[in-house]
Amino acid sequence: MSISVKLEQFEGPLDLLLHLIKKEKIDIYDIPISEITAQYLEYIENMKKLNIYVASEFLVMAATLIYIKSKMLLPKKVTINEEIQNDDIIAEDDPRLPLVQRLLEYQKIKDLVEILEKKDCLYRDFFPRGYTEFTIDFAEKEFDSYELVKIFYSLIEKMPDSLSLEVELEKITIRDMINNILETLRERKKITFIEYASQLKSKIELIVFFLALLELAKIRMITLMQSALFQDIDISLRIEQA
Amino acid sequence: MNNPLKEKYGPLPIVEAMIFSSENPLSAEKIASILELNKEDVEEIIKILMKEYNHNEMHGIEIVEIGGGYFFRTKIPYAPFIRKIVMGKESDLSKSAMETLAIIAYKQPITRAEIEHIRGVDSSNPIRSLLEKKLIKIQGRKDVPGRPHVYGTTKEFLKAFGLKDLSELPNIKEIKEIIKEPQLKLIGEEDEDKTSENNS
Amino acid sequence: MNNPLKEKYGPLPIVEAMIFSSENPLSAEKIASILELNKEDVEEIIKILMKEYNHNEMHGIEIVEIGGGYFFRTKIPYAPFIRKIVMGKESDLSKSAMETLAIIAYKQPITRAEIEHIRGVDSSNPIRSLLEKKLIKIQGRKDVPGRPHVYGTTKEFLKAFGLKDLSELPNIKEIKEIIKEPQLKLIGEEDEDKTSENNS
Repeated sequence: MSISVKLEQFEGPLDLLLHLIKKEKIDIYDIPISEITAQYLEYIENMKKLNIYVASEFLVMAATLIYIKSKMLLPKKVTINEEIQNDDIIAEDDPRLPLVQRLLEYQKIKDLVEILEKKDCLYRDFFPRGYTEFTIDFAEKEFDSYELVKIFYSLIEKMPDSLSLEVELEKITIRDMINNILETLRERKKITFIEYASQLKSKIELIVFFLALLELAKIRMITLMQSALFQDIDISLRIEQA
Repeated sequence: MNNPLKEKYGPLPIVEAMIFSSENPLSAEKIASILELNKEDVEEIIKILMKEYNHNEMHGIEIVEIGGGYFFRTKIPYAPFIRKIVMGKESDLSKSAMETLAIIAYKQPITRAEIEHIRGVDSSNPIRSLLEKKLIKIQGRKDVPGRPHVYGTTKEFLKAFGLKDLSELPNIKEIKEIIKEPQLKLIGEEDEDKTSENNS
Repeated sequence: MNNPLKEKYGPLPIVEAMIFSSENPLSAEKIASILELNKEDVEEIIKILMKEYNHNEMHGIEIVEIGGGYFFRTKIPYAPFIRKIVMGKESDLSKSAMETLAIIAYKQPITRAEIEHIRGVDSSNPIRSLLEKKLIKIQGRKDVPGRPHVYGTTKEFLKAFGLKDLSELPNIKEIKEIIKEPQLKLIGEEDEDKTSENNS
């Protein structure tokens, strides 16, 4: 299972660690490992108490922290020639080194994200041309039910029969389907027949979808458009219905 | 941000931008409600815009009204040129051409009948268009009655998709790893496995 | 039909209509080849159009150059109003998608494992969503065991962030140096076993 659950605002264990490091104004090159481990574990405990799903990556990191901590506790075998740790340098045999490298790397990515986010962005700061007709044969023509039936039929044919036999079908009513379609349209403004139909999982659903479309078209909630013969059909809300 | 409504031309440029970007023909009511203006004022503004575009030979685009909604379109006399742009864009491959190409890529060498069996529809048009675009080629004939042509992909195909060779084609299993979307859970996992067997 | 090229404003309105109608940024070369004009003349015309739109407060739309092509878009100050019209498009990328995109933009071509190593979390969802938004594409495979896919950014990415080309990204060189190959696997595989016990 890979449901990426947002732990409050943290994207992952590295994000959380960076946050802790910043909060405590810790020198990233000299992380007090037991302190940070304690805080990290406390955070995860809180999550558990709040019944928030803790992604496995966070637990892996917890284990890593504990591992580093235990290594730090062991007396160093080799006599240290240069035990002095320069401000920005971490000894090669320091168990914290791999983690520090990853944190630095991750910090860099966060900086990049910030740079990208500051840029003007499509669909946020500027928008492309929306609806148009080209006044040529390409112009969208009114929907033709014959074509709709054809596409419908081809999809039915495509569906492996074995699938529908083995699946325990969810019972879906036309009303539910209408609601689903409208919800999707409110979110997305426009969907296409094939796009929507291809995510349906059974013939029954496909049939219900088809009937729901006809119903919606009949009560003039949606517009069905086809740009050319045999093309996919665009489904959109009628103006002002949104 | 300053209030753009209060700028030199008032809401006019905003109305222009709104009509331009709307994905459906846009009604004066809708514009009015967003900008908190009277419908009449918005209609007045649209009239000015239509005068600027529609009756000015300098512009190749115009605003038209259909069923109470306004949208930009290219002016009719320019259609022959626009067709070359819009059709050129069609080299983006239609959905049917993409489907056909995908089938050929994964199942080559393959006959038209086999392609049509998978797609469930006549595929002579997409095959012709793919041949014209040199994305597929006739690779020979199949030793069955009628000795039909078999099709395969070309070097141009590899180039167009940035592949070094056919082994670089994504395989369905890998893609499914990415596509494992939680919300599409109508079918049990075993069923999905079955599907991939059918696919391969 | 009259020859529209011979009209009062010459090819200017046609160029406007062509840029308007093109789904993707349209290059001066393409326009020139369709109209059988010099590229320089077309560029001159585009300059006039850009002056007409971009520097004229009357207009809410402008022409910008992306990856060697030109396209119309709404002017930035009007975004808050446009957003109320164009809904659902929200290319507002999630934080995880943004992180993933940043990594790919700077380190392409890069595998999923490498991305996940840098982010520290499973990244199949953001990769899928970026693929679907066409901001990234599969660029081939890496010659390591398993031959995993490598990902890179698309033209759509440039368009989405208003970049003329990748070199417009700040400090790309500097950053590439810092983000090196993933170092040393996370310490101790045994730890992972323990975690999975906790997990259940």
